[in-house]
Amino acid sequence: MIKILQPLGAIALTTTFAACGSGSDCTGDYCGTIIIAQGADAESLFPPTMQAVSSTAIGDMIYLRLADLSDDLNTVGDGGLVPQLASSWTRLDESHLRFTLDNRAIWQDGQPVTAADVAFTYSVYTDTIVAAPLAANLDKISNVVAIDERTVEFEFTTVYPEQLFDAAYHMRILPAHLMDSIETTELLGHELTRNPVGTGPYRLHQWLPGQFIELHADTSFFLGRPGLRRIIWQVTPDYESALALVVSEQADLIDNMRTPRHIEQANSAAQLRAVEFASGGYAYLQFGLRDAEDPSRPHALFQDRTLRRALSMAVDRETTMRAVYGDFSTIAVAPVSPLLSIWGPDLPRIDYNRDRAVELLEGLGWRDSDGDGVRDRNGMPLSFQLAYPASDPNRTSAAVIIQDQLRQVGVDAQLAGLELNSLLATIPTGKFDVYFGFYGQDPTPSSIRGNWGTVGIGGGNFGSYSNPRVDDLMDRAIATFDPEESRSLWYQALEEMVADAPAIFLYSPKSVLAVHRRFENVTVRPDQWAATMWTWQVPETRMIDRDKAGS
Amino acid sequence: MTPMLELRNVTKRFADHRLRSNITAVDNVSIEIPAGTRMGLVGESGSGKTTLARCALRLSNADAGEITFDGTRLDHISGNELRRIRTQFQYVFQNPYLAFNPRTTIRQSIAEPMLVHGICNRGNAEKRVTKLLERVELSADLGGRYPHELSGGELQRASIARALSVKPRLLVLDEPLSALDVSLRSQMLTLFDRLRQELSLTYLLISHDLGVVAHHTDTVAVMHSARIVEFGQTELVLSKPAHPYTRDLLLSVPSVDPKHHKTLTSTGQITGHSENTEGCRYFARCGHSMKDEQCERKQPQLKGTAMASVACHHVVPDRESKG
Amino acid sequence: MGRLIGRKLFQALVVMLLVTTSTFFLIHIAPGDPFMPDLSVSGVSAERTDQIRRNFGLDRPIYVQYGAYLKNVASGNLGLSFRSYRPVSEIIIERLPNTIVLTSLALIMDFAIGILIGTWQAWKRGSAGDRFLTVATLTLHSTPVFWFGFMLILAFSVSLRILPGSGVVTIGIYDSLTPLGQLWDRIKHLILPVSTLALIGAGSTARFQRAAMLDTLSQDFIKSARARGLSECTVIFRHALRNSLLPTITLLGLSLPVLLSGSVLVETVFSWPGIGALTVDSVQSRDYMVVTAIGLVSAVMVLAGNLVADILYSVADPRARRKP
Amino acid sequence: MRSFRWVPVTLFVLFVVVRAGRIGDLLSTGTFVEQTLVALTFTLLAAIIWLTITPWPEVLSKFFKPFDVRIASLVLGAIMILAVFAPIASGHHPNTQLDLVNGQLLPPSLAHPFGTDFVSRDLWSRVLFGARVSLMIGVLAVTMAITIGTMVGMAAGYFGGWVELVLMRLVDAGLSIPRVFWLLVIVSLWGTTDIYVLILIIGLTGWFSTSRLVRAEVLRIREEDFVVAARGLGISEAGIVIRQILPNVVPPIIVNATLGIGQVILVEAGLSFLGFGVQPPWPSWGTIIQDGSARIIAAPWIVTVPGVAIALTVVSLAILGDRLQTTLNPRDSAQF
Repeated sequence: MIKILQPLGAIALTTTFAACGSGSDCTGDYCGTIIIAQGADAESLFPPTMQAVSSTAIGDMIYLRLADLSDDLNTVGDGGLVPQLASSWTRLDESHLRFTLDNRAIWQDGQPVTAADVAFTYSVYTDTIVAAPLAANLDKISNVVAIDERTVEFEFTTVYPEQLFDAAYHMRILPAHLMDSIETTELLGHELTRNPVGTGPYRLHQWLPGQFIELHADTSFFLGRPGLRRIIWQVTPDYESALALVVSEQADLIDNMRTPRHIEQANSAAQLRAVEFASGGYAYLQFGLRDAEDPSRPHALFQDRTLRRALSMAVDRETTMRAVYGDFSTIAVAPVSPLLSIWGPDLPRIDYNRDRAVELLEGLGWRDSDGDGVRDRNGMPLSFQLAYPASDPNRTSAAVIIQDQLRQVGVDAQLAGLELNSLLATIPTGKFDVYFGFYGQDPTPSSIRGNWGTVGIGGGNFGSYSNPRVDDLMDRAIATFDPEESRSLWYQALEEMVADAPAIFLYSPKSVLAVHRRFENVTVRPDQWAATMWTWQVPETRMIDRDKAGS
Repeated sequence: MTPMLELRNVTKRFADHRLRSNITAVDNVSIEIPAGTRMGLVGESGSGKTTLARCALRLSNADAGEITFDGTRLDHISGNELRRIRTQFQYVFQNPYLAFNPRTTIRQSIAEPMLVHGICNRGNAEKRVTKLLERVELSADLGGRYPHELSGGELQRASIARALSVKPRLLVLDEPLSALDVSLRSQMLTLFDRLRQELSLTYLLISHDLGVVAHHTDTVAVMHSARIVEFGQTELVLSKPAHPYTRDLLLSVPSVDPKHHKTLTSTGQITGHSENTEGCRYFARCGHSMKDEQCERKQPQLKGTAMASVACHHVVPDRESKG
Repeated sequence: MGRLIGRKLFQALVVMLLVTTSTFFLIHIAPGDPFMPDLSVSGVSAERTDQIRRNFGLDRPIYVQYGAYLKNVASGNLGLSFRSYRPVSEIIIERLPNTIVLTSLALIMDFAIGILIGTWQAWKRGSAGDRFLTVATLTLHSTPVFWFGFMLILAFSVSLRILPGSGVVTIGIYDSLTPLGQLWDRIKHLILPVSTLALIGAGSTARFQRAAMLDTLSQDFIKSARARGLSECTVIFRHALRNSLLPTITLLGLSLPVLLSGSVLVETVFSWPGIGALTVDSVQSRDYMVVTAIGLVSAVMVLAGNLVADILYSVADPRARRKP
Repeated sequence: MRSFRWVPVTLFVLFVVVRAGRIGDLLSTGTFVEQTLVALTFTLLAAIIWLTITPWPEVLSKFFKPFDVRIASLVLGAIMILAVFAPIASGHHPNTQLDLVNGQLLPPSLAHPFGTDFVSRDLWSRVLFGARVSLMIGVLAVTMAITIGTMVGMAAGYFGGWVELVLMRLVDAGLSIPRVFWLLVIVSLWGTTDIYVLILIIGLTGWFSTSRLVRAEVLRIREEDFVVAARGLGISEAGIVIRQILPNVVPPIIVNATLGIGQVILVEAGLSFLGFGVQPPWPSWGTIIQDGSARIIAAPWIVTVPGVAIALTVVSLAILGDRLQTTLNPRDSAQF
């Protein structure tokens, strides 16, 4: 049957091409079109509230920071970053930094980028109504002042080595001339979040929700002409369809390939090559320490530290990781990814120990008194909901495996697979029992603070974990200029935190993306693979239909 | 003789959903059945006989008119009062297969009304049903069967047994023979006569078989197109029909000579008219020699004596003189 | 006919009111205040929560909200999406054409194939072909629509690679195609999802049509037509088909909700950006302003379909036309 | 007729066996309630068929005469038996992750007739246990829908007037929204993961068409001569409803239910596919398809097998339903 149909397919294809011989072809080395297949739509293109990796990658093409990380990912001191909107910066004293904006930088509507934009951006990011997830990283900035048109000054509350990084990296600068007349509450739903006006190498051409987001290069971009003419994110219902698109050459790139099976499938397509890079993220099962219904009360189960520790011991990370990722990951024993300077084999950890877990549970009085296989205490079963993004096949697999491991110690984890945007809408509110999360970490230990410190509650610290001693140790670690002392303080903080088990830290997968071989100059930065995509190119000799297609 | 059942100006209309109009199935009919007599009701299919009989027994509700049973106004009562009085009169349906609940046995069907009315109790129900079945010449073991397992004749007898179970005084027999084999008809008629004598019943026999009506009724009413067109003593009416319709009916009886057989329209549907009620309804088909404009414009009323009355503008003179 | 339409419209209005009311209250009585994804975590952004509550009018008593909602709906204002803060009507209008194209093409194909097969089966009743088609249509009728979609994708997109398995157009080159090329591109993308919906639907339509046709063929006027010596073809297509179509037209009205249900699944399988996929999205992200609006829109579509079926019926059936 | 008394006896024995299985490890999965419900499901399924056929035993032999009916009964019977004895027939617990490192997504083989899934669970076992879950949801939800639908339809058909008007407009409203929409909204609102709530919800949204059917039947039957006869015999309205009308609407209801079970299985599969149905790790045919849909290229058999199982079951139910339709009318059956 299939053999008979193949010639038919060929005929169909020929007719297709015959029918679409088109007029204006694009020629030259800047014609490249890349289609990125992706399992979820972007939620919004408003930088302060962008969270999903998918949205931030798109956002970074449209909006610029004051300065960006260089390829070595150094975050410490005043020399590690490369200029973006700011052409240079000078240190006034230990708590004041002054940035000079690039005078070539203009908004996509033609207006110049000014210091007022930066000051406005800071006010939006720190507005509690906006509740930007990254706001915690800005809490040591006390003031941002526009000195003149092109000069802006940052004032810090404390002295610490990463002042430049915090000031320049977290915020994508917003257009004050368009936004500052809009009520903050309106801003979140404003037209500008769907039709952004930025400063970056690309501008939004078309966004059809649920279908695709198409960006077109700004050929006069002040940092150089972007190498690709068009970048299109195509939305697919799930990861498998995305992979199918790339394998069948209908799309050019898929990221987030972590399992041997995916890579095998990508390798089976001759036009693809896999690019492997270290991951800046780690997966974890976060305990919601607040009641899922009423966040003002502590969680009935997980307020108990010993229970959290027992559950941590009951999860066999090694097997789970091997089953899901094969060789493509490493165990993350603490909220530290291999990208961080403090990564090492001697990080504090709670080891897998099922017998000890059972012992602890028994000791807490959790026993299976009704014979249904689930432990209970005072009539309450040891049962909770485990929320995970159903669109991520890896986390889905891992969730099913972990559910089974927990079942073996008499713990009932009910799986709730949610759509990504739905997770992003509910998890930050703290309304969950256990959340199977994945943090793409900034390449500095300071990022731990925003996710696990008290300061992150209401922002990136979804589970509301709070330990003053951990906070104090982290603050001191961030403030110290001595790398050795900093490292030791981080280890003390992590030791304390890991012992509290605010989450079950699982693993840190390597990242692999598959990209069409026609692209040249493909470099990938581990913290954000798309950061340098605007410099990729397709040489004219290797162009395919969609590169040539005029727009 | 006091009438057992008396109808005054009974009218019944049906709504036709498709045509969004009404059809008059019984039009202003008055009739009475004296106790102990047998009345025949004849007319072609669709003339409204069944509707009239069902209205008379409150099996369906008339739109207008008075119905009196043995001094009780049936059209005034309802609920339990009506349920109780229903034991006094019973209806035997034309098609016995439709008249029995297909999902219960004959015995259950016969026993149920007796249990409801307290005529028997669960203990002696079986015995009573057997007795009733014997009365209609059925063997008791048929009681355990379902309706579709019986022959037409057997089921019609069971149907009569069920009607008799509540000890009625009036029995309406709606074409009780039409579903039966010709060979069984005379047996059935004999049964009717026997039961009438044994139980002193009053009969209303609906039929289009004039032969049966001639031999087994005392009076006869001829119905055409929702109205009674002729009424009187059976012998008189059938020997000297006054209305042209009655005459046509008599002619159509499959008599000795099949050549004389003339088929009357039989659509199987109610052919009552929704409009054009002005003239005589038999006008179009009437073969009367004196048919005139009056017939076309004015509806004739039933006129005559207790012995015989007729609704025709041109009544045959010699009949009238005899009356 | 005017009165018929008037009455049907009135009935439809009543049904719409019921639908609106029931979805509104259904969502309001649900646990956890679904109209308000509570954003307060330890009181941190209570301002924002309150602000949003006020923006959406959620601080008012429920009957006031209901009244306001009805008023808004009546004036065509379906509110703002919780998720994107965009007007719901805008979101729906953006998606609606896709669903209408998909479902109406599917409906046409469904009935065309179904009536054809059903008629042929009735004509050749008892033949091997009829028996085979009976099993085949029954099997189609019993197949999960989304699974069937997967099978088609596996066959035509993954194995044979001759038809696209997702999306509306070929992204990246569509804009540069000639108008004819664009049309062909759209058609290519429509083939699989439309076929999925239509073939599953045709399964039941054919069964229905076969029964209706057999019923018609057993009627007297067909017997008399045959007796007059008309050819079988004339009997089937001139006399029987028209009459047998009457009950099938009623099926048309009934099959719309089924089709819309199917489109929810099919749009998800084929990432077809229509109302169905939007339903799943909105339900997953608990965007209930959009959800209630979709309920309303699908009810309108179904009721409109029923109205069309009623009118078609009265046009096709001379008896229903005879008296006003 | 007496010869069919073995049916309830067998059912009782079956029930006892299934219940006793708890001790004998015949049914090693599920709580007490779940096992009871599984057993109840099959008891109900067979009991309904028995109840309908009893008055016409001769119908039974004629019922199975056509070839397709025999095949359908065989298929359905096999699926039911496999489902009931799944713990024995499966060989593995459906949720056991056999070999997480080397045993994932294995293609069909002798050891695993249907292969394994993404966490190395045996697909054959999952499909068998999935049959239990899917059939249980089908039967129980339909039982519920039929009960509500019959009551509403009887009320509307019998009382008429404003009762009918209100109820039927309600039914219109229910039918004018695609069922999947109702289900999605309710399931997501109550955020349920519980299979019984799922049954409840599917049942609560499934009665609209039944009530329409029942109403039409009641309207038809109440005009029949035997109902008129009962009225004429002075039997009360309540008695007429219960003893004359109800028994006669049962056959169309049974047909409706038989077809309805198939529809519910399809609906459940659709819901599970969208992630709103049966929650992991429990297998229903729908959840297995959902699991498989995320690995459709690497392991197409995962999607294929439960899909075929659904189609086979629903086709068989449809054939039996059609057959019941032609058989259950006692007047027709007198002739055929």
